[in-house]
Amino acid sequence: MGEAEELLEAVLNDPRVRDMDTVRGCQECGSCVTVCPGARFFGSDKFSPRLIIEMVSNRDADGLRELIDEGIWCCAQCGSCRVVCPRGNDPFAVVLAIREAGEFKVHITPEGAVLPLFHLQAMLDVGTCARPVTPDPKTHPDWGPKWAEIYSNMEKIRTQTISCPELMKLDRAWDTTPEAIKEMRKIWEITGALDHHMQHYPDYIRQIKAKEGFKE
Amino acid sequence: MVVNVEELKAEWLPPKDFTLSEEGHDLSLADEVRKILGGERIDLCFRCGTCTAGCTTGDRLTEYNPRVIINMAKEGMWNELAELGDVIWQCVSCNKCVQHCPKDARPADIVRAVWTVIRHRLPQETEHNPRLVLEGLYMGQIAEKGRVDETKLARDFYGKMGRRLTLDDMMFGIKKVGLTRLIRTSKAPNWDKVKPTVKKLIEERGK
Amino acid sequence: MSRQIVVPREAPDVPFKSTKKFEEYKRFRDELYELAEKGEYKLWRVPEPYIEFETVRGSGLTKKIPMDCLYMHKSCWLSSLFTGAVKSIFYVLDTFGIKYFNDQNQITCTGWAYHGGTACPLETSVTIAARNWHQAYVSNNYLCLHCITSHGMYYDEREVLVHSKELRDKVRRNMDKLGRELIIPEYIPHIHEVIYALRDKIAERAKHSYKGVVAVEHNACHYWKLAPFEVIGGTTPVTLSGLVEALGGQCKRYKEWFSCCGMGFGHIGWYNVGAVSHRYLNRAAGITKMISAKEEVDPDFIIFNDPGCGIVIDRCQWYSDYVMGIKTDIPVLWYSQVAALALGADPYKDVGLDLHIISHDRLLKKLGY
Amino acid sequence: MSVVVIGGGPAGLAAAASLASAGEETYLVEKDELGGFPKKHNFHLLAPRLETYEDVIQPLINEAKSKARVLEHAEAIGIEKKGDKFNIRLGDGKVLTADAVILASGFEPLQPETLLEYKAYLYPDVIPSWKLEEMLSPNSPTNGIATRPSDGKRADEIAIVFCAGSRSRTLGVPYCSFVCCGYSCKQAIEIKRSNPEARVHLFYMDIRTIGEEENTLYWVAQEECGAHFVRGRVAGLEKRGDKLIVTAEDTLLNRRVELPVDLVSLDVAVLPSKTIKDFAQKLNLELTENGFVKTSRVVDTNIPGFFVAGMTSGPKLIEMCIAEGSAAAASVANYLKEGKGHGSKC
Repeated sequence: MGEAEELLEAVLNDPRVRDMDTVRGCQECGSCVTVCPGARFFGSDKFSPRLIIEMVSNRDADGLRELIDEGIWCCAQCGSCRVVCPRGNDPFAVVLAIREAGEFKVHITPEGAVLPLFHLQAMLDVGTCARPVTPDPKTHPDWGPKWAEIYSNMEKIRTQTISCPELMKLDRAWDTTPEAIKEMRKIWEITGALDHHMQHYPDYIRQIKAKEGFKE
Repeated sequence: MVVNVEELKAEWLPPKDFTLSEEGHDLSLADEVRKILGGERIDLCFRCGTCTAGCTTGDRLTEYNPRVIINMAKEGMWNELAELGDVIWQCVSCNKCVQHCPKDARPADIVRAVWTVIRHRLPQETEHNPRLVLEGLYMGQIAEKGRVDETKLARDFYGKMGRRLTLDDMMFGIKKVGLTRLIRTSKAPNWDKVKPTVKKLIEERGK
Repeated sequence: MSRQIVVPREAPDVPFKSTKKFEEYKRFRDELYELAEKGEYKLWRVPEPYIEFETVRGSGLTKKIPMDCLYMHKSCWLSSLFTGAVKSIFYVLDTFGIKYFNDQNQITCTGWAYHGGTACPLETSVTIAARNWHQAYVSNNYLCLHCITSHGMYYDEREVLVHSKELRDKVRRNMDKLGRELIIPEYIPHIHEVIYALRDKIAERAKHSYKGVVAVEHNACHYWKLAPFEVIGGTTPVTLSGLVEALGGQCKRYKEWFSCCGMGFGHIGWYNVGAVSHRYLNRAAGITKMISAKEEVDPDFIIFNDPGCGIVIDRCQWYSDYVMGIKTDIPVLWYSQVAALALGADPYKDVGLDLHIISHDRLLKKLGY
Repeated sequence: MSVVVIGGGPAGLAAAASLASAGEETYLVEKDELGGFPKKHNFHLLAPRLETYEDVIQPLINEAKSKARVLEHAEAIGIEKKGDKFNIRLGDGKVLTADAVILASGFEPLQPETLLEYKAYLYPDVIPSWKLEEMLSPNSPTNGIATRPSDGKRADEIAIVFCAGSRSRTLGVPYCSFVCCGYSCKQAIEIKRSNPEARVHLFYMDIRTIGEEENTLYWVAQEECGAHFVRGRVAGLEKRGDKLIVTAEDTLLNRRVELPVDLVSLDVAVLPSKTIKDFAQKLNLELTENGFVKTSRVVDTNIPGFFVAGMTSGPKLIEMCIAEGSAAAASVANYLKEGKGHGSKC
C-alpha cells in the first residue's frame, strides 16, 4: 500500500469521518466554496472544499496525497461550510482529519507545516497556547508602531494599571501551577504525542522527558 | 518567522476575486466576441463539456479546455483568460468539437473569435505569437492563390521567427509531404473568380 | 417548579421548520443522556440558578446558562493581550454579586494548535478537554468559557465522544491514568451568554448610555457556525446585537457580516507551504470585512465575542492604512468591555483600553466619559 | 351515486368537469375560489407550453361551474369512511355523503422566511417565485414589469435562485420540486420581453426542463433572451447600499461569483398540503416518506373509493395535474360501475 492509499485509509478511519457521518456524497452545488475564505483568498483552484468532499467520497487517494503538499493548509477552519451544506457534509472536519492523518499516521507533512517549536514550548512549558510575549514586534512588524510601544510597556500596563492577580506573569497567559503543567505533559506522554514530536524536536522532547521521568 | 513590513508591502496584491462583482465582470468582452463571425454562437453553449471531452489538444495538454475558454469569455473573465497565456493558442483546428457539439455552437469557431478579441486587446503581446504569425501567412497564401505552397510557408515563417531553414528541415518536409507538393506553386484553377469572396471572408473573420 | 424557557426577543420572528440536521442534533442529545444512564460517563447537569434560553426560534431547543458559581475557563489570547477584557468580565460579575472561581489549575484547550492539525492527535486534545471538564467539575462551579474556539472545540469533541465508542474508551482509560473521571457537561456556556442574560439588569444600572452609538457585530465562526443549535438565536445569533441594543445603542448589518475575520489563517499562521502565505491573508480577510463595515455603516465600534477575531481586526487596520492607504479605524470592544463601560468602569484601569491599537476617544466622548 | 372532489385547482377542476360531463352527481369543494394556486397568484402565461390562464384554466372553471355542484369558500375539515360511503364534514357544519372521493388539495409552498440564509425575513426585495409571477402578469399593478417591493423601482438586475429549499437533505426536502426549472426559464423570457434592459441571472444546480420544455423554455431563455445561467447554489445574500449581493460558486469554472442585483426570486420548495396529513390520520391513508400520498396506477390509493389527483401525490406541472384530474375521473367512473378501482384491493 502506497502513501496515498495509507492516507486515504487513515482519513476514512478518523472518528470524525467514520463515526460522525460527515461525508454523504456531494451534489456539487458549490455552497461551501461560496462561503469559504480559503477558496476566496487563495483561489478555488488551490483549495475547494467541494473537491475535498468529492475526493473522499470517490476514494481518490492520489488527489488527497497531492492536497497535503499545499492545498490542505489553505483552510482557515472557520466552519462556514458546515452551516451551508444542503447535504449535511462537513468539509471542516474532513480537512482536520486529512491534516492529522498526514502528520500522525503517514508522516508526510511538508516541512513548512510542522508545528513550530515556540508553539510546542508554550503548551508544554507553561500550559497555555499563547503568551503575552508571543507577538514580539520584531516578528510582528505588521502590527504597527503602536503595538511596539504597548509591548515595551507591557509589564507596566498589565501589572500596575490593570492589576488582575491571576494574570500577572508575562511568560504565560495566566498563572498556571506546576501541577497543571505536569499533568499537561503527562497527557501528551500517555497519548503518544510527545513521542511523535521526537522526530521534529529531539533535544527539547528529551529534556522534557528527563525532567518528568518519562521513559524514552 | 520574521516578517519585514517592506517586503509585505511589495508582496501585497489585492486578493483574488476581491470585488469580482463590479470590475471583474467585464461583460463587454462577450459582446466583442459576439460581433466576430462565429462568435455570435457563444450564447448557444450550455457548458456540457463535450468539446473538452473530445478535444485533440486537451488530450495532451490538460490546461487546454475549450469549454472553460469559451465560458471565461462569456463571463467576462478577461484577466484569467490573459493568464492562460500560450495555452489558449494550442488548438489544432481538428474541428472534432464542431462535430460533437450537441447545440451546434461550433466551439472551434468561438475559440477563434476569442483569439481575435485577444489580438485586438493585446496587439503588442500577440504580434510575435508563432501561432498567429503562421496563420497570417497561411491565410495570406490562400487569399492569393487558393493553395498553400508549403516550402514558401516554411521559409516565410522561419524568416519571421528569426530562424533559417536548414537542409534537415527541407529533408523532413520532403519526407513528410513528398517532393511533388513542395514544388507546386501554381494558382488554383479559376481562383481569380473566387478570390474577392474568400478575401472578404478572411478579413471579416479577423475584424 | 415549572420549567421556564426564555425566548430571546431579538431573534427574528420566522416560522420554524424542522430539518434533518435538527433531527440529528436531537438524536445526539438523546444519546448524550442515554449513554450517561448506561454509565459510559457521568453527565454534568447545569445546577440552579440558571436561565434556560430557547436557541433556534420556535424549535423548542434550549440551552441552560448558569447564573452563579462560574468556573472561569480562561482564554490564552484574551488573557495574554487584553487583560482589561478579562478584568471587565470580573467587574461585571462582581457588580451583580455573581460568584466565580478563577482556577490556576486550568490548562489550555490547545484549540489554537488543534485546528492546525499537526500539534497533537485527536485523542490528546479530547483527553485535555476531559481533564479540564473534570477539573471544573470538582471545583463545584459550572464551566463557563472565555474563549470561543474552546466553545466550538468542546462542542465538537463532545459530539465525537458521544458518537465514537472507540475514542470514548481510549479517553476513559487516559482519565483513569490521570486519576480522574470522564465527565461530560450537558451544555457548554460561554461567558458572553451570561452577560447577554444580564443585559436588562446592566441597562438598569448603567451609568453611561449607548444612545446614539452605532455598532457592528462580528459573531465568531467557532461560536455559531460550528454549533448552530447551541447558540442563542441559532443561525441568526442575537447575543452581541442584543447586548448593544439593550444598552441603548444600535447594531447594524453590513455585507461581510457572514465572513470569517481571518484569525483562522492565524491558527495556522506559521505555515509556509508552497505559495501559501497565511499571514498576508490573515490581514486580507480582516481588511475586507472592515472596509465593508466602514463603507456601509461607519460604526463607532465593532463588538466581538471571540478573543482571536478582535485581535485580528484591531491589528489589521493599521496595516491596511500603511499598505493600502485605506483608513478604517473602527475601535474594537469585547462584550465584557461594552458592559463594563456602561456600568461606569474606568476605561483604562479596569477596561484596559490602552492595550488596544485603535483609539477609542471618539466613542468614549459619545458615552460621556 | 355521488362523488366529492376536494380542491378546486387545475386537477380538481378537470376531475369535476369530466365526472359531471359523464353524468355523475359531482360536488366540488373549494376553500377559496375556483382556480387554485394559479388563480390565487394571478398567473398569466403557464409553463411549459406558454398558453395563457384564460385559455387553459378558465374554460375548466366555466365547465365545472355549469355542470358540477360547486361549493366555494367551503373547507373540508373532516372525513370518515362508513362501509362503502364517505362522510365529508365541511367548515359550516354541512356533511356530504359520497360513494367516491377525489382528493386534489394541491400543495403548499415553503415559506421563504424559513430559509434563513436568503434573509427574506430581513429584506423585502427577496421574494418567493409566485410573487414574481404575480408581478409579471400583464394586468398586475406594475403592468407586467418586475419591480422592487421595497421602493417600487424597476428591477433591472434580477437573480432567480433555483432549488430554494428543495433538494436539501439538511432541510428534510430531498426531492426535486419539478416545476421550478420550467417556470423560471419562462419568467426569464417574460422579464426580458417586458423590459429589454433587464438582465436575469439564474443560479441552478441542474436544469430539469424535461421533454419539449428544453427548447421552448431553456434554450429560448439562454439563446434569445441572453439569460445568464450560473451553475451553483446561492449560499450567501447580503445587502450593500441599495443592492442585494448574491454569492455563489460557478462550479463549472471553479470560481466564486458575486453579483449585485435589485431583486431576488426564490424558487421555493413544494411541500405537501396540510390536508393530506389530516386525512391520512383519519383514513389510514398510506403516504410516501416525504408526506405526499402514495399512489398506484397514478391516481389510486390504498383506500378503495378514495382517489387523488395533482400535486397531492407529488410535485408536477399544471398540464399533468389536469391530465391526472381526468384520469381520476375515469377511475372513479370505473369504480362506481364495477364496484372497484384499478388497483384497489377490496
